[in-house]
Amino acid sequence: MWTVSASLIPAMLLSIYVFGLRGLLITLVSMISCMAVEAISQKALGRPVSVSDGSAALTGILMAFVIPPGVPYWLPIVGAVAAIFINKELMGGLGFNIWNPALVGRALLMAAFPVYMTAAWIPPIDWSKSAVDVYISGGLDAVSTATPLQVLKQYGLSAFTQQFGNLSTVYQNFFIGIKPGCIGETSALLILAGGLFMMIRGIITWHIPVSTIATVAVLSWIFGGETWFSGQPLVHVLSGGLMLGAFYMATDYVTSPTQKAAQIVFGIGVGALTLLIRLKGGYPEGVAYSILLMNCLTPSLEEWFRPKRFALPKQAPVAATK
Amino acid sequence: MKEIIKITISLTAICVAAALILGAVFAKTEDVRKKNQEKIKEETIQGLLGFGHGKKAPEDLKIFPVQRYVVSEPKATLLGYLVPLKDKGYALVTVDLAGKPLKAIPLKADAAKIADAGTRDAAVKEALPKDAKATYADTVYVANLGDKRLGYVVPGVTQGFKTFVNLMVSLNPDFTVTGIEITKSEEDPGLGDEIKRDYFKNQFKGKTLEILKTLKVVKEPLPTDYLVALDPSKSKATQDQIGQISEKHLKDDIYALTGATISSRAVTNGVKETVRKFVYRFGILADVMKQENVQAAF
Amino acid sequence: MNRNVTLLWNGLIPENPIFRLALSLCPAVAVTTSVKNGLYLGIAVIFVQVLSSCTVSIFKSLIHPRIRIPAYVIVIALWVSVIDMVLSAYDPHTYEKIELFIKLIVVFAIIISRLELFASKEPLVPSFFDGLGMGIGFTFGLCLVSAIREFFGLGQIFGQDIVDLKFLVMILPAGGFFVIGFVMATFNWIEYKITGKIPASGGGH
Amino acid sequence: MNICRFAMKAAWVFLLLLVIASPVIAETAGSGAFKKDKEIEISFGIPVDESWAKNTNNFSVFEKPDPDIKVAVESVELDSRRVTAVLKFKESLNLSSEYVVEAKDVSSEGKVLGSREFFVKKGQFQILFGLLLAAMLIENFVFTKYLGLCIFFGVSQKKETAVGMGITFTLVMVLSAIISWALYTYVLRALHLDFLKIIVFIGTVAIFVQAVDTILRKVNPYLFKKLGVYLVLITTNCIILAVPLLNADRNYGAFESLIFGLGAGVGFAIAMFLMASVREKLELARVPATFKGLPIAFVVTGLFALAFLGFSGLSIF
Repeated sequence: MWTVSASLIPAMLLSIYVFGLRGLLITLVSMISCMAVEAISQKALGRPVSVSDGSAALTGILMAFVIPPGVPYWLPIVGAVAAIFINKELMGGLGFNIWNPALVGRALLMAAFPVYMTAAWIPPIDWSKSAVDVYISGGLDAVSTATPLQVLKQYGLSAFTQQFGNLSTVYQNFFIGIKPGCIGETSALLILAGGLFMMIRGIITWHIPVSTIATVAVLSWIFGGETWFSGQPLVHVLSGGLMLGAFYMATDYVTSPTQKAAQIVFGIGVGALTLLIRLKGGYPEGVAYSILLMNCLTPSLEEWFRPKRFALPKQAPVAATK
Repeated sequence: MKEIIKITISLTAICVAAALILGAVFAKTEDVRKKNQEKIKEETIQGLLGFGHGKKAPEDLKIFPVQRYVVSEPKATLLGYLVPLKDKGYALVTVDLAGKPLKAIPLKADAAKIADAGTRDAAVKEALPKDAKATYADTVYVANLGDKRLGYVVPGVTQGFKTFVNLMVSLNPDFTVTGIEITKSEEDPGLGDEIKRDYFKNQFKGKTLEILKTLKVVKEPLPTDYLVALDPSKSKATQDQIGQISEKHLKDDIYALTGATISSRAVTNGVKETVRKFVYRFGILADVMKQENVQAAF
Repeated sequence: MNRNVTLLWNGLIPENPIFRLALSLCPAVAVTTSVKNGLYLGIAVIFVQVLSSCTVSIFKSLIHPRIRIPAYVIVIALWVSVIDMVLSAYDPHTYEKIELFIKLIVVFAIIISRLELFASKEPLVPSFFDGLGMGIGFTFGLCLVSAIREFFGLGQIFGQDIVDLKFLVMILPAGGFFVIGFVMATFNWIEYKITGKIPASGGGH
Repeated sequence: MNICRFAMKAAWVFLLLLVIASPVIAETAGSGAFKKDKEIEISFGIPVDESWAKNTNNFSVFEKPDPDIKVAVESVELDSRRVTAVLKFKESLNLSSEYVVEAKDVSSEGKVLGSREFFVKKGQFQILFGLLLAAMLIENFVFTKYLGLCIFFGVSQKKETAVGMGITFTLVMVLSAIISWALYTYVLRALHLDFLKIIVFIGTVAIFVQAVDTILRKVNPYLFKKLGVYLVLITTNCIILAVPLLNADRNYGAFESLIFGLGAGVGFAIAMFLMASVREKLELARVPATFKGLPIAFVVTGLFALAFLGFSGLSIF
């Protein structure tokens, strides 16, 4: 787990460059509160304390990465209780949770404090101007802004290019990560790098991320435009939390299927639901909810794709440990 | 066999007894229900006109409903306004779509008949030629204080975030908005649902026809001093101070609710549309009544 | 007299319809977004329960055992319709918010189960107290859940602002499920502390 | 397994009926369609003159209840065959209301053919599909309307029973929704007996369930053995009464009632299935003792509700 956390460090560094120290502080609060909640609840439930395995820390980091940088500092603590205590420890601890803890935290915060979670976006720091002030104040007094997906959803593609520049600039900026958004989901490049690192180390396989991203790309090309087959797939692939979700959250081995075929179905499901919510749903971004919804299906997918030859009587899912 | 008959009889008896009791209760409660519904509507209207919340409506406050019907005759479509007359009667004033007056048809009906939707529709149908079909559209309310015009209350509807938002706008005789009320909505709690809050609704207070024409929704944060004036119950500012602050922000656009721009825009558009339609129609109606010499009660 | 008090107490805590018998859970989540709604529905249920219990208890000798269930359903539906009409006439404001659930009292399992288990065998007075106890227990459950949800979710109690922090998820469905789960667990825990064993929580409907 | 196949067949028949019926339901003559929120498409059936069509003054467009207030047409575009015209508007239209387009003195090959009216509203198929999706996912009866919880918690321990219950329930639901609709429309409303609603609906459901029980017992004992257990439970499920009540409340027509019932039933079945698959996994987990059983089931349902929030505000058309 600590290896996974380590692969997120480059994205964290870029986030400090883009949003100031605030992003780092919120990530730290989130990480520490997740570890604390885990330790306290394990003590209270009379289980061995397993904070040092790093899973709670990873949950904390990922949860901070999918919330806006402008939220109050206490917010992640509430999310941590939902993510770790309700979603994980009550269900029997690591290995038994059905839903991805970081995303449960996010979904709960979204439902509980919608104003913070939909409006606390801050624009990237303009380093050519008052960089130092903003850096120190952590972007606190920066005005809130709209995320690319919010602009795209509410005002359409022309307003989108007006605000973020023509498409080639957009692709460049979004790929590197200079855009308003959640703390850690800004840079497609660094997340891709982290994902590749995990694949090389054998922590994740390509099935889920590739099928998720490919589905979003193809479907956004077909349905994303004014007419059919005229969408801008790259806008959808590079915006929002798709990269982070596909590489780090959909691949969580407790809450996603283990069979390869099931993983591809899972990925396609995540991609399709994401685009459904983005284009037709009530929220501008749908990655978190689509992963949570597919998590509901994981136990069934696991069963449907269980190889027939080795069909065994129902048995306990082996808690994955690393 | 005997048992079956016995069972059937007793079940029938139970059903009949239940139906009788229900019928009796229905007869008792139905009138009260209708009356209470009327009362709620009246309270909303009075509240919009500035009465209620401890301020009792004066004796000489009179509220006249004016119903609008869309009349489709075989050859043309027209509008019919059901206007209460000075001498206690009612008249159906018909206007063509371009706003030209057609005629005023006296109606055989009394206040009780007009108040109930079913009997009112029948009365309107009776007054019209046989081949015409009249569909009820909406009701606006004209309020007088004694003989002086106090204002108007106009219902409107707009598409909110998920479902329709029903609202009511009150106007003074110069068609300046004096208040709005959300009568029915299903927006998300904590986000769009905040349209029901005073600090949002009161932003519309004092917007004149001129300002309304170009009114927009802006995503800037609400100025803190303005908030004091918008939600007077939460601050200790005096009436004068509130007046000054409101004056200062009179020409401001509507500040969107945080995280609920769509709902804010929906209400703003709804208010604009409602007022625009009402002013247009009421102008025509007033002209027509003058030309046709209809002595309206208001 | 003593037995009647026991019957009342029985409905309130040891056989609380919501937390112990786990009957009629739907309204427990649905209407408990504010104490006012919870209280209203609770009172409506008290009325229906008491009136149906009394009706069945009085006429039990006339009801043929083979049409027992349909007869009970008609009795309940009768009183529900009456309450429905009365509430819609005299308090339309509150009625609007819980309209569906007032009508759905017909299928609340708690009511018919009390008729079947108690009122059909006992005389009028104990039936009255049993119905009253169950109704009060139900109301208590609704009020407890709704107080928690209203306080944390809206920062209000009975519509009065108390604190300015709104934890909105509490008034959403998800929050309702969480609160009931936790309250039930608390009841289990208290019972464990008193009796030393964990009760098997009720299931069924 | 037989049940599943049976249900699949029933589902296909339903879908087929829907597809066949949809063009019939949708008005075809003299109707137009919304293209986007600022465009209306109308079809004349014959080629019209371009010079006539390009003149925006020839079209007057209004919302049905407001015939005196016209919506300004910005421009008109004809397709290459000059048969269909697309009217473009400056302001977005209200897609949930009905618009009327009046084309004055339609001119074809120089001949004036007189005026024509087009009625534009959301297609019936779209409305029905939206309703189905809403009842199934967006406003899932279990996760957002909190109905049917007793059965939901009681029967969702095993996946097989959950699926059986779900299928039986959906079938009964659809049929009783239709019957209740007919009773409400043709008997209760016609005779002004609205206040007997509750008693009549519960009676209908009870009689209907009893009838299915009896018929199934005679006709298909195998299926009865599989489904009979659930039939008794269904009568006490609140959804089965809530659907007719909501249908009556919202003045749904026959098709709408049917689709609403279908959506409610399928939504309930989905919820049961998901819950059962999770509960099977949970049985092996070390859940704290005080939370075992119903409390943890409630918490899990809460988490489902949280995930299903993702569907909120979804509108396909």
